[in-house]
Amino acid sequence: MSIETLFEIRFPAKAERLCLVRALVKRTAELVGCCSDLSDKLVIAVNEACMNVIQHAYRGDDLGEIVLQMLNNDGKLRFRIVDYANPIDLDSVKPRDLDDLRPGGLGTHFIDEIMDECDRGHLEEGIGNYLEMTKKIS
Amino acid sequence: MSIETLFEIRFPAKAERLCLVRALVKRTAELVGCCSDLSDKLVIAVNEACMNVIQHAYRGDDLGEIVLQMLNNDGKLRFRIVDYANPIDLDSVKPRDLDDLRPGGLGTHFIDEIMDECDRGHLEEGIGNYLEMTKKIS
Amino acid sequence: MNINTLEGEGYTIIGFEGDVDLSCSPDARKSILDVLQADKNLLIDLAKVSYIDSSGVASLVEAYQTAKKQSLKFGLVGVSEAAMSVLKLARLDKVFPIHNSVEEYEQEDA
Amino acid sequence: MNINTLEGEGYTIIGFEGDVDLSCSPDARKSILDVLQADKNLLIDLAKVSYIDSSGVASLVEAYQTAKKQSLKFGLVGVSEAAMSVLKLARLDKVFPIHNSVEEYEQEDA
Ligand SMILES: Nc1ncnc2c1ncn2[C@@H]1O[C@H](COP(=O)(O)OP(=O)(O)O)[C@@H](O)[C@H]1O
Ligand SMILES: Nc1ncnc2c1ncn2[C@@H]1O[C@H](COP(=O)(O)OP(=O)(O)O)[C@@H](O)[C@H]1O
Repeated sequence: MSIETLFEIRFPAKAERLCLVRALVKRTAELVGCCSDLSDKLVIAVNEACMNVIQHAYRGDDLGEIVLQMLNNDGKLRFRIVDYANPIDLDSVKPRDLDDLRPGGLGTHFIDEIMDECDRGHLEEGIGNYLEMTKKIS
Repeated sequence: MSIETLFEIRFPAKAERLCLVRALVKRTAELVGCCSDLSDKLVIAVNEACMNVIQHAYRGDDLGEIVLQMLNNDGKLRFRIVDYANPIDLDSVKPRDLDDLRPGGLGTHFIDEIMDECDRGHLEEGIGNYLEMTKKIS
Repeated sequence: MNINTLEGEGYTIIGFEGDVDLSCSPDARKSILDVLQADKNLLIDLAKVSYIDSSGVASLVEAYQTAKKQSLKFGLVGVSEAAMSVLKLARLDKVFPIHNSVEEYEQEDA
Repeated sequence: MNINTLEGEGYTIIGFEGDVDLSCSPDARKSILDVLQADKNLLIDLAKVSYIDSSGVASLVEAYQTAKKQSLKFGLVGVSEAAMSVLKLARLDKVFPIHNSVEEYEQEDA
């Protein structure tokens, strides 16, 4: 089997739209056979990744656009999230030390915990960033 | 207020993907304030329109792609569905006479019944078709 | 979609569960035609149908017409709200015999 | 998300309902800080939370720390499965005082 596109969705970088993305990812994960618990976890990771784009890449500029692709690569789910914000400082993307209790700094930790692999980078066009997350489901 | 893009989704023209589109349209309609009954009706219309693309425009070729945009134009929801199949015979798109009871021929009737306006056409590029459906929601 | 087939006294009940859409309506159609080909009266239980599209409705129309041609009984029982709303859009709620329950069908049939 | 605030004997309960996400966590945060600024012990009811993201969790951490600083009581009650799964991911299930119910809190508190 080769790579199968499940969907690609584009939406404005607004917090209000995250619930749509969650509903879509949840339904799609179930469609490809993920159990309810795993689907919920994938939703969490994708939601946090999109939140980070809204908050840190676009810094709240809700004219920005987010593209989310969900692919099935022979039992490995792949989520590719693209933004068209200025290139981010890739080294700054890291969770807080969990023992250092303070509000914030959890999103990247959730993502790392849930996904098998994460790859971040700048788009070649000089503007924009991507995050690719994969998770083996069977 | 101007036109607000709610989302744009691309997916392969496969019957198995329709459930995702339904979940997404349902959630989005509720998000913009549609009651449950209206959301369900909008889901029916969009689902039938996508079915028709799968069955009649792509004729079952599931390598085809469908693009669905959902926009909010100041209280008027607009659904734009695009395919990249050969240009269809626009005059052939019509419901059966409801009194002539036979299997099939209901999808376009559902769409006409639910939506306020429908506009169909060919894309300018010489390949592909669009359907724009609008519904006033407030 | 799940399909449950149950033999009653003098009829067969097919129950559909979940979304009856283009991805599975061919299976729904086949299960319906199998019963009619076996010359059995047919009840279709739509109580657990969360969604039905025009291809699912087409199978119901075909069942209705095939049963009529073969002088078999055909009816729907326990139609869910989601299914009823689609039957109404298709103006079929006044065409198909609809029973609230199997018990009701048996009483009317007696 | 809906916010319900209820006054108990010596504490205030804030109940969140629905999805506590980035689109509404600032409202959740404000409701929490309002109670603590009024110098009241705080219980947060998460029984009806269908989803909570890291911004919602951040408000809980802030509440916990602010209450501690002001020597006020702070606790969670009736944490839904969805919320608990996120608290566990954040390793906060062992940090926050969690009560199954308000009754349980009152007994422990007595
Ligand atoms: N998409 C992103 N673009 C730019 N910076 C990011 C992005 N995602 C994460 N970061 C950086 O990584 C840090 C940690 O992110 P995270 O763990 O999600 O917690 P929080 O968003 O609460 O700070 C952020 O504060 C930010 O500096
Ligand atoms: N997107 C489309 N592309 C090409 N032909 C279409 C399309 N939608 C509808 N049609 C034509 O209109 C007819 C009626 O469609 P419809 O009412 O949905 O019923 P059915 O799909 O069951 O035939 C179809 O049989 C087909 O010929």
